[in-house]
Amino acid sequence: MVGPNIAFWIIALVMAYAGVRLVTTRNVVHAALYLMIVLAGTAAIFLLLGAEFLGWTQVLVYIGAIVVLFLFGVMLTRATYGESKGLDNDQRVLAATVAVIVFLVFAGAMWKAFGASTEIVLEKSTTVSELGRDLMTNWVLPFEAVSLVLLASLIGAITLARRDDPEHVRDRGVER
Amino acid sequence: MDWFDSWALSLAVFIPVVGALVILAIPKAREYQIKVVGLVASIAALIVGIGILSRWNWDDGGYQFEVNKGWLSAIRSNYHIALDGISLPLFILTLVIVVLCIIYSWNHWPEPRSPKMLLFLILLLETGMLGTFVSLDLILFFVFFEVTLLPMYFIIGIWGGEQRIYASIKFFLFTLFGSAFMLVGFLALFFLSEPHTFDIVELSANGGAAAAVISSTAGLWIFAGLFLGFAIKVPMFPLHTWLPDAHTQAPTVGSVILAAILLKLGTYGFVRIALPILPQAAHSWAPWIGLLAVIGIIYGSLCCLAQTDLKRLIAFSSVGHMGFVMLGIATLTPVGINAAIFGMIAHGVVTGMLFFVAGSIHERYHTRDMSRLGGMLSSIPRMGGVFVLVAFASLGLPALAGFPGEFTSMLASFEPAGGLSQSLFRGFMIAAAVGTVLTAGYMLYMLQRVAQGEVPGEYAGHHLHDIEAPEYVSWTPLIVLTVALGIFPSLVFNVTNSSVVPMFEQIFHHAIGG
Amino acid sequence: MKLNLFLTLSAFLFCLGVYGMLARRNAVMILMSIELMLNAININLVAFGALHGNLTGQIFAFFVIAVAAAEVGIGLAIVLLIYRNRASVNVDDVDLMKG
Amino acid sequence: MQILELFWLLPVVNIIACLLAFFFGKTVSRGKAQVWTLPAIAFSWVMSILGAVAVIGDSHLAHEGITKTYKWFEFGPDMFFQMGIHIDGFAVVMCLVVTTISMMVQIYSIGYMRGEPRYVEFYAVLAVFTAGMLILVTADNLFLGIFGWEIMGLTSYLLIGHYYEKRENSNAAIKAFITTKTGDVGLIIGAVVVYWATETFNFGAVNAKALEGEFHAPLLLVACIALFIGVIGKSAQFPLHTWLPDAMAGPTPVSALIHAATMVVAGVYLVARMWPTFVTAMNVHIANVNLIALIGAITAIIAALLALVQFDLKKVLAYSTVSQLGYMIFALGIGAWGAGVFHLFTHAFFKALLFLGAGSVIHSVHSNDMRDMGGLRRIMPRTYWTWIVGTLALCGVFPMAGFFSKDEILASAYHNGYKWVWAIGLAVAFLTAFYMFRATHLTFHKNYRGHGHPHESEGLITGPLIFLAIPSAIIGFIGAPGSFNLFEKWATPAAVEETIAKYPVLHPHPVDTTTFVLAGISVALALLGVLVATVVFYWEKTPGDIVERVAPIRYLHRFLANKYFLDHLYGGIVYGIRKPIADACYWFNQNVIDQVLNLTAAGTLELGKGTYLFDQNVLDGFYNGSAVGTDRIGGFFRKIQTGNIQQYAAVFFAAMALLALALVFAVR
Repeated sequence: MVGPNIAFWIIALVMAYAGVRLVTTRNVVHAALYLMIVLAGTAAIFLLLGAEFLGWTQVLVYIGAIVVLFLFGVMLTRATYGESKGLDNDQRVLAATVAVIVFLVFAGAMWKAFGASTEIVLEKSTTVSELGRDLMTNWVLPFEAVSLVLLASLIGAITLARRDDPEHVRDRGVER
Repeated sequence: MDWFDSWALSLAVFIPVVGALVILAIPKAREYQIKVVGLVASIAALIVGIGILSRWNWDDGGYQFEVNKGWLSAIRSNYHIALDGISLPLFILTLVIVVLCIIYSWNHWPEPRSPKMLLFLILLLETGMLGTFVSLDLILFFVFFEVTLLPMYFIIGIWGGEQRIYASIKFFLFTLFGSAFMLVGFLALFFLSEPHTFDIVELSANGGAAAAVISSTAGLWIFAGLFLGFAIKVPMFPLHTWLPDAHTQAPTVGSVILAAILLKLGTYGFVRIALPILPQAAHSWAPWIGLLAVIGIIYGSLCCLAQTDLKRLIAFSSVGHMGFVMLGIATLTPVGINAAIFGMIAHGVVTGMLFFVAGSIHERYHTRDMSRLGGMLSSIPRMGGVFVLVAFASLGLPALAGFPGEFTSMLASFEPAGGLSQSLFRGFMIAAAVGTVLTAGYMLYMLQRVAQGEVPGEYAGHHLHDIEAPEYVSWTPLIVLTVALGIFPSLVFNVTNSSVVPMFEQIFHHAIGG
Repeated sequence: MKLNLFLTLSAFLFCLGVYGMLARRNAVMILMSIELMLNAININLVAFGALHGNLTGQIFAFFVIAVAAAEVGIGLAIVLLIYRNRASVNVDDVDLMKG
Repeated sequence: MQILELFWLLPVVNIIACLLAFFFGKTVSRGKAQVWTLPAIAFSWVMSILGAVAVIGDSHLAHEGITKTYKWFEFGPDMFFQMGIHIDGFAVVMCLVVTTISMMVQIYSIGYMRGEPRYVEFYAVLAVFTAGMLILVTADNLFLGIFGWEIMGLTSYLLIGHYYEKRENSNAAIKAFITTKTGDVGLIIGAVVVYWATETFNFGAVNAKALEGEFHAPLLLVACIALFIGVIGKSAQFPLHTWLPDAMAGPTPVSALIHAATMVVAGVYLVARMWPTFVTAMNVHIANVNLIALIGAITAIIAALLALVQFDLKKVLAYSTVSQLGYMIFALGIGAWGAGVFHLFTHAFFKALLFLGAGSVIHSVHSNDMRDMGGLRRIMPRTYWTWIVGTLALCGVFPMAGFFSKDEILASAYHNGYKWVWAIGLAVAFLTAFYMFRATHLTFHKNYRGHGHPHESEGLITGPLIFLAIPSAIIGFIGAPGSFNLFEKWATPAAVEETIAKYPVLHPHPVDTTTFVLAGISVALALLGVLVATVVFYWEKTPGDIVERVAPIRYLHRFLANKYFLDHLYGGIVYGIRKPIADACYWFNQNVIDQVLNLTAAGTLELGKGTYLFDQNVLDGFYNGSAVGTDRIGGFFRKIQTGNIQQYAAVFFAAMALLALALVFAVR
């Protein structure tokens, strides 16, 4: 049983390092890349826990789509490529203390709740058919709801970010 | 005609609102129609009032024209309205005063001239006042009590003097602060009384038995809440500072209604709600109410001596006069309550007239500062004559409205209800008697400044027109009433006596015990 | 594998996300921190799913991913608009709601 | 019988006359308001005479009188005020006095007030005043009495302040009203105490209860003291007398009517009407000093002294009135009801005569000051002779009315054991003669000192003078002492007779040598006063050589020489007391009593300002302060809304963490 533990630790350390670098780096693009590493780590953990389909979806959606979206975002807002000076605002210390408090509370709660011994025994990894059957039977309503959410966000994003052509300008009168 | 018996009160109360809504519908430009509709609405209400008077059964002290329909059954509060000897005089006074106010301001409306808005507010105010006097349900009473607040706030706020905003907000917050505690009191009464009810009649039946269940300390606290709500409205000594500001800044019509009727909501509240429902608490509170009342008399008169502004002086005089009314109530005897109700009506008529005249003086001299006024008796003799007559009525001269109320309340204060310390109340009586001298002092001081003396230089040239038609029409009934109340006080006393005596018999038998 | 290993990892990532959200001045970086926090949540979900052996955890993870995607879409659109109006995505400048 | 029942018409007719005069004075009667008021007062006068005739005819009517009352208004469980009239001999006498004087004044004013501003209002208020007095006099209960009492207060305010253009006139009016109102506080408290002690306001019932002793003792004393305070205020007795001289600011007919004959007498009337109550309260029959006698005596002596140093003719008469009122009050105080009321009756006539005479003099000389009068004897003969009749009556010289009433009082004082009151009475008699003849010499004798040319007043003015002179001269005989005292026979109400019967001390004293001796002494003193005044003012002799040169004085002196006491009196007291004491007294009066009154007025004004400042700053300050406080607290919390999302997020997460902490660890 030592194989998965070693794998877990490797992934965990990589993710931890990437996470820390993500929130401390001065370069926005580096931050995006570190995010990609963390997401990849998460996918690996999913695989470790037997949720292959979820793992690969994670890779596909998160890394494939969202990180790319971030890069687009960075490019569109013309952030300065290299070092941009103070990315952090002046309340870093406050943020750090809050983060530490939250970590201690969560970790403390979990250690108290589950003790150090609970063991995850993984008899088999879940197959896509089981996942599909469950999704389509118990969770069909949330599934439809999520599709609506995605559609709404799609339209929303378009209307918000669209750069209008001149003849609409009169009535909206917003364009600078 | 029995439909009239059941519908009369609701008609009288809600005709003004209907009138107000009709006024809203008429465009702002057509002022004449607006004025006519306003007048017709208020006169219609008055006619219904007269109908009530004509069908009134004079020797039955109980509730008449009673209507008790379901309203908010969820909280067991129903639309229970009726009139009895205590509320009838005030009800009729309200109807009369509002009609006179509308006639008075027929062709000169206060600054930012807008008859539509002002008439709408006045009629809304009238409904609020009438409703408060007829309602026999705590929640209904509270609703109408608050309805009167809003229009008054706007009347002072829009058409007031220089610091009208300060005055109107102060008036609003003071009364709201009071009524918040009053509401707490009502709710406490609802929850702690035996049959959970908001109905005043049930609560005050046989000496407040329903509320007798409440422990005496709780009773004291509930009474404290009610006291605060009503005392601010009266106004009683420490809580009175909103009155002078409200009166100095209010337009004439606003001042008249505020002085003639709104002040009576507080004292009426005491007589209708606080005393009958919590007689025990009232009994232990009575010396304090008496003390505050007497302080009010002396304090009000002293402040008047220091005034230079005419309306502010009359406002402080109201504090003094209401002190007499509250002294009557504090004695917890039928004599005292009769004196209090008569005092309310007399004060309403007399101070209403005083404010009308003060308003006309302001309209002619364009100032209220007494040092610049003067020589009214020589420049505008008729107005001066009316002013002297009303000043003497307010002074408490026999044969005029002020005297019977004050004398009877002093008479009552000599023998308070059983258990109250006689020497204390006799001390109050003597203080009140000294108060009459102070009242005489500042009234004559005012008369000397305003009515007598030479016409001041700056007005020597002007042609100051004497009383005009609308003023004649609106003032004659009040003057006739002032003299009539002085010579035939039985007009009010007979009506109130027939219902105050049985009410206090109940209280005596059940609560205070002789 | 111990359960609380996973839980500790996700707590650590979550707190990094919190720090990132509070400390970063650039709006896009804040969005990234939010993504980080969401991922931490997913790890927890899947870990508990595995512990109890049923699929609910994973299905929830799916929904979280979907919503996260929608959220990033809208987030970036708003950031774009802010940028277009303010020529900067610095969160400190956007304090119109100052009391 | 039926005439007396119509007596309620008297006040009502006058009030109607007032309203008619007020509304139609200028228009219908073209400014001659007396067209309305005179018939009314004439009607009341005739009614009073008919009433007097009816009363003389039937003694039961004189004592018991008739009472007609009906319920006015109910103010409590079977407690109600009554409105009614009680007419007996006493009331008829009072009506007679009031109506006669009022009629004379109204006729007199036609001439006197012609051309004055607000002529119509003057008559209207005059009519209301008479109505007020008649209400008090005919009322059967104290509550209605207070009505009349205060209406007179109002009218006296309006009449004194008739020329209100000048500020000091309206000040005098206010001073009068406030002082009487202060007295009225006592009246009202007394009425309240009387009501609760005897369950009624009715005079008869209260007197009866007091006599039978049902009137609870301490309350009786409190009630009487309180009522007496009201009397002090209204009848200008010792502490509250300072308003009467200032009230001379009003037109002279007003002073004649109000401040000589009627209003100021209201207090005396009240004491007389409730005499049994006062007697039992002050136990006049036992002690030889009581509040009423004391106050009356002090007032009499002080006012007489003050009158000595006045140069304003009307002020002299005003102080003389105060002094005579003191006389009446202490007459009632020593138990001589008949004498006191008779003095009231006679005093009304001759004092009104004197005032109207003074008015006629002032009207022609156009100034009140005696220093620029003099020598008017030949110029104004009719005024002079009527003035002389009035003065002699006032001084109590034999044939005149004053002699009988004043002498009766002094005799009763001596007889009822109030020796000190008798002594003061004699002194006052002397002083009265002195200052009256001082005034007479200064105004009528010697040569005319003023500039301008006075002339005899017109018929309308001198007519009333002559008309009043007749009763001043002959009316005294109806009250002559001894058996044929008609006045007391008609005018004493039953209750008073009962009191006199009950207490032996108050029995009427027999007419014997002592009465004549006492009468002799009082007349002698009066003549002495006249003599001294003439010496000092007519012959203007310095005291030094007076005795030798002037023959009559020499004989008198030799005659008096053997009575050392008199000589001492002549030499020492005349000058000893005249200048210093009178001046001191006047100084005391002006600087102490008057000042006390003015200071209290100013003090209350300052107190008023102080309370108002307290009200605005402390009380209002508290409320405004609380408003400002809430505003500042609001300002503090506003800073938290920084608009920076991250700060909100930080606070949010911190709170969440703490909450989680509490939840996890606290919840077991």
